[in-house]
Amino acid sequence: MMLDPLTLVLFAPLFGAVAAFVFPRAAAAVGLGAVLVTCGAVLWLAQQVLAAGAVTVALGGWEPPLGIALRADGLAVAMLAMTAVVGLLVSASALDALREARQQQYFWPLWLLLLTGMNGVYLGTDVFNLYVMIEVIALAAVGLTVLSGTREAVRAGLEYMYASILGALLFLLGVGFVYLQLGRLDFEGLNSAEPSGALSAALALMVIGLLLKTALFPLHFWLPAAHANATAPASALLSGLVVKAALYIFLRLSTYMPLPDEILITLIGTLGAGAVLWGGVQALRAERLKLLVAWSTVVQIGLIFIAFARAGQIGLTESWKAAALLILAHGVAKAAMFLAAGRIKDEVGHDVIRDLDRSSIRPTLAQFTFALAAISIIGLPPSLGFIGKWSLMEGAMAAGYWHWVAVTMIGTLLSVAYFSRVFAGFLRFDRMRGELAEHKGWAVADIAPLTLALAAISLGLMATPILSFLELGYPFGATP
Amino acid sequence: MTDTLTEMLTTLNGSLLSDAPLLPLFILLTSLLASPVLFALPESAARLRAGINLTVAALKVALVGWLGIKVGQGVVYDISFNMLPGLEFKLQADPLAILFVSLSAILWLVTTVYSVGYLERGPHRARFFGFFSLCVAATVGIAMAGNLFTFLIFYELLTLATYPLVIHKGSAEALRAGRIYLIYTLAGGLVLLLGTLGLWVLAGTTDFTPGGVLEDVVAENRLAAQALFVVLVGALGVKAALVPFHAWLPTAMVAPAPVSALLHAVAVVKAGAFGIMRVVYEVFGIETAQALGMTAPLAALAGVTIIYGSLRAITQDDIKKRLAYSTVSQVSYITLGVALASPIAAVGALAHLIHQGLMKITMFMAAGNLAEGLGVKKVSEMNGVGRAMPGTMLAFSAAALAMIGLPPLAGFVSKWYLAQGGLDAGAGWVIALLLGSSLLNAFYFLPMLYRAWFRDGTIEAPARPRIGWMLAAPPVATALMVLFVGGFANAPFSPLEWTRFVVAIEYQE
Amino acid sequence: MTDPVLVFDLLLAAAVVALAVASLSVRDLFMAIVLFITFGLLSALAWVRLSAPDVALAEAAIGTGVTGALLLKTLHHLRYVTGTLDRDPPPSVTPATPVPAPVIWANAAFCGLITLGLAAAFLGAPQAGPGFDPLVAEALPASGVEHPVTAVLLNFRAYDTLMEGVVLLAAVIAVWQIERGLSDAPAPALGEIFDGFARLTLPAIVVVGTYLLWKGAEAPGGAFQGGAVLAAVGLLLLLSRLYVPQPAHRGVARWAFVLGTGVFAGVALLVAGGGRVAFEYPAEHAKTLILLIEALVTISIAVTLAALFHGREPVALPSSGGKKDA
Amino acid sequence: MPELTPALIYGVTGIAVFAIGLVGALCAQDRLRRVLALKLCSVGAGFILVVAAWRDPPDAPDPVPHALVITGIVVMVSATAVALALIRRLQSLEAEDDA
Repeated sequence: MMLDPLTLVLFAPLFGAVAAFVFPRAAAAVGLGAVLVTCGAVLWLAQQVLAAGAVTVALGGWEPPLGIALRADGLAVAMLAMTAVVGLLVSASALDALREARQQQYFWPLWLLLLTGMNGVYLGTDVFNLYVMIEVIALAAVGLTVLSGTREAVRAGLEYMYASILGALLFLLGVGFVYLQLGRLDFEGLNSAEPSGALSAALALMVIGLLLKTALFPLHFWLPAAHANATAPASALLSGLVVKAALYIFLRLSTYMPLPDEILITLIGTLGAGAVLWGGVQALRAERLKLLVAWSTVVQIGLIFIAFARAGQIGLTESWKAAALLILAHGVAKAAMFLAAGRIKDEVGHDVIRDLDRSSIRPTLAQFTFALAAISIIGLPPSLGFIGKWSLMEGAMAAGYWHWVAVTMIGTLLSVAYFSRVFAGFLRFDRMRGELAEHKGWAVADIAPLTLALAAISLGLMATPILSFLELGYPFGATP
Repeated sequence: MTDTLTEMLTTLNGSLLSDAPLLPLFILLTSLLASPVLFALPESAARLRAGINLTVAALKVALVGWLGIKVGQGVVYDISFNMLPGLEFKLQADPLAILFVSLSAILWLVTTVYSVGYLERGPHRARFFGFFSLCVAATVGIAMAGNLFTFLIFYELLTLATYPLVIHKGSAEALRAGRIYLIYTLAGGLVLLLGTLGLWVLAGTTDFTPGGVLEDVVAENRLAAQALFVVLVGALGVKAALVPFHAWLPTAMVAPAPVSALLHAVAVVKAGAFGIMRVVYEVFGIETAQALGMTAPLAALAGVTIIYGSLRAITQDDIKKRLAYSTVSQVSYITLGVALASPIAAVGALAHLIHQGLMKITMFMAAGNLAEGLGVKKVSEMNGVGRAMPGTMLAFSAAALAMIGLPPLAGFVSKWYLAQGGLDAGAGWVIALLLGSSLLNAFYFLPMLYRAWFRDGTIEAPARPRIGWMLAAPPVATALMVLFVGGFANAPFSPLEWTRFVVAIEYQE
Repeated sequence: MTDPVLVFDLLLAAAVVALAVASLSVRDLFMAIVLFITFGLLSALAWVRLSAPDVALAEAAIGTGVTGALLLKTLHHLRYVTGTLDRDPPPSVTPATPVPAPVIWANAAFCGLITLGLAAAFLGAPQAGPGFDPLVAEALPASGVEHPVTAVLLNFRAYDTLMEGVVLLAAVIAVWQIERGLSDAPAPALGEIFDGFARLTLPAIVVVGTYLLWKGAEAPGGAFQGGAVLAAVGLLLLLSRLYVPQPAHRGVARWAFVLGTGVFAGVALLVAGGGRVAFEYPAEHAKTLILLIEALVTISIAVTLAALFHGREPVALPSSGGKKDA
Repeated sequence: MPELTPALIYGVTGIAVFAIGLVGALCAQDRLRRVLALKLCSVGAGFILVVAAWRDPPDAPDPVPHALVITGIVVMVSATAVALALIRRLQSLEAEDDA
């Protein structure tokens, strides 16, 4: 048997999921091991990509269009790495956060299947295969959403399921049209196709499906409840990682099937702006901490689409980088934030924002982590979120798109406003019931979110290497 | 073989010790690295915390002194790496940076001593000193930022690090003040981000260069350059408390006394004023700024702020509020000196950056002592406090008289140069302004001194004020510095001398 | 228009559309499901007409058969939980919350937009455009099987098929996870007569399923259809209470669920090496391996579909069913 | 007016079925009926793919779309099963809360 890292990245979590399901008592150990192996495989793959550029494997030895190929370039590996690292830390915190044996027993196989699906998406080069992958993701994600078993979670999970199925079906129909038009399904084929109206319609269908899955305003309706009611590790995975899969497919597709015209790009940007404003207002009104964080995901998705739409003067070849930076930044920071919110809820006993300051228990370290994550999400220097926002605004300004700059700034102010509601709850002490419990920092469970939050901030200092890594294998360059 | 090794070792040794190219970074890291350690210390480890604080603060003063000597000898420090393609994170130690970094290092040491005494048994000390340390790191970063981008990074860090300090008491009032503070400064920071981006897009660089980087842009697009000036100075004006962006400063008075002292003397308002200096001198260049027609309005705005702040100060009964409005007024002297576009006024502005810091920190620490020792928080309660706390009140009086501009105290020196500069720039109104302002200063400071020394106490003074040496000594020390920098203004390595050195560079004489 | 086959096409199409509308608009949910099943069977018929017998078989067995059974079971459960099992006519089981008018308009606009796009795309696409057929025909001899659909499913695009198994696995894990500690609604049971019928038919169905699987290598049929037919066995067993899942069977069930996927993935990995990549079966063993995988996948599909029908994980419930779980 | 062929007839049928399902999925209020509607959408999409494989004369259709539809059917039954399980669970929880 000869392994290559591409296959290993896919199969390690898959075998892990199978083993974790068959041996429920050892689920946690198996799961953690599988995630570790996946991390190693991603590292190995990154090394190969660094050395030789994009890596491709035609599975079964059948070259596309007949067979399916896996391809890893800089962008794909960056997404894989983000997923693996965030996944590893979320896994570590799940060991503590999920106290019921039953939750542990189901969390691991579902999460590993989710990881399989996401890795498959990042490596996929075939639109039908991507459809199957997003379904793997969808089912596992719904399973994770309802892990807590509360009525609200199940209700939110059902809405999520409807949206997910519908999004996938729209995507499938788009795939059907692509086949009808081109007779092939691989990216290469899409890339060499003559642009036509029918192809644009097919692309539009797929894009709508993806927007539904990634929850771009106004198709975001299912997201806040689903992300707010899941258990903390699940929320972290859903918000930090899962929505990124559809976003990534969107980024890829729009390279291979360029969006037909400026109007559509503007439309997408406008929806992004809508998300930033509407999500911001809803976050200001949210009564519960996790709900606020979930709305902030809606805002951030909008921001990523603005980054995508602002295009700059050189179009997508430039703007995807800002979008990719924001995707990575949000993945890391939001996972940290949800884990921290979960810790706060655990310690305080509730997550009603206006009553946070009544608690005499102050989980200092979790609060600190939350604040650090907020720095990246607001986009304050030197975090990766800041670098992403800077790239966005720089491009927009250079291209003279002042309205996008304005929307971004308003969004930033809104985010300061809604996060400062939370900070006030952390730092106010005169409404406390009873004596302040002595400094309860340094719980082991805080280490994972803290690491993530610190990573979100310090990755900003590494933006230049990250950017040059993203460009390996010309993911969006002149020679795809 | 051995020779090569020896040679290598010598080079290494030489580069590390004698030149120490990373010295600015070490200075930054002293407080930056101390911060997580301080956060992590348990609440009860008070002695260890105090030890670390004082050691690091003293170490920083020593390092800054070394750096100052080196820069005086003409050594150039420049540390940079790419954050984004072409966009650098850059630390440099030019004479202007040395000026500000020395101020912050020395006053941090003093304030640290004071804070240790002040917070002896207060809650959340780990948090306090962690952020305190971070705040000083941010100030050092602001001082040594080699371009506007780096400046922006530390400027935002400063906001984030001071917010928890402002709301340290955790009361509803503190949180309200904190929210106002956060909204003002983060909005200002956002506008600064916009300005930095604009500069980057227009000029392709954000470097601080004496003489400015915008000559070409001004030739091409005058309007854009003017807009950029308004955006940048407006953004910095928020922290510098220029009218009409000053409202956050008086509300932020709920902060504990050492925080107020730091905010007013070194950290926040000074960061704004220092930023205006960098932008006018080294982004636009004083000649370009003048050619754009932007300096005169800025001078006028500074003038308005000076008078407005003083007028408001008179009506305040709360001591700290009165001092806060006084800061609004006094910090604008710096802006005024910059905006007058005369090298002599610039000397005054730079000197005032230091002098105002020394004077104001003395007064805030003294005010803190009054509140701690006697429970006196209002001007109307100050009757007879001079006899109850003579050391503190002597320090306070010296600083107040210096503020008014009594020769040969510190305030007089800066005002003198500002007035000279006004004449030099052909702006005679500055003389009137300074006179008027000094009169107003007298109007709100002298009654305090009168009450303290010449009125009988309405409160029963305790036999021994309940403050330890850690509270009593710092204001006295800074008051002595006020006396020194005024009295020995022309001594080598006095702030004034260094200021002349800086101005020579900025005006490219 | 004179072509009688075209007339048949038009009639069939009209019937399919009419049934689709009817199944969504009829008030009674039971009727809706019955109409849906009819709709599914007619669609399958249409696909036979379009020379897609494999697809038709899969749609009839899985898309209509298993899905219909799932829907009916769920309806039964809902009526049981809400206590409306015996009421006639049965009321709507979910409380209808009024939807605000703007949302309805937005939805309508969304539907309209998409339908327009669909129509435009379809009419703009070439009729009988290019396709894979030449490629498949060329590669078929090397695939190890004779039937092109099977070759595509288990060789050329085996990766997709593996992931399809993963989807099924994810589904059964999710379902077990979701339906814990449910108040134990009695499964809809068949009458005694039907019981006997089941006993008689079961062996026959097993034979048919196995045959389909075997035929899959050269003629329509294959793992999925075979699996679906075998799953029907499972459904009947469950319905007739000939088999009642026990907590002790869970371990075996888990193994059965993962069997197909696990072996499929394992083989895919193990064949790699010596210049071959994953999924690249050695030519001389291709048929054996494919048949092995197909057989195991069939078993897994059958067990998984039956488990999906059964729903909740067979755990020991507290004796007083309907207790709130912790 | 394009020529009337089986491909056209069933293609339009597929689109119609998908559209009907879409309306149902978005506008139906009953949970079960929404699942039904989504299933209709999937059949509609299946029609399009089967039509894409259709060749005239009908002796050698393209096998790849057929394989895709079969995969799609299995995926859909999995999703349906999960959705229905959620519906059952939710109904039980609501019934418990009411009780």
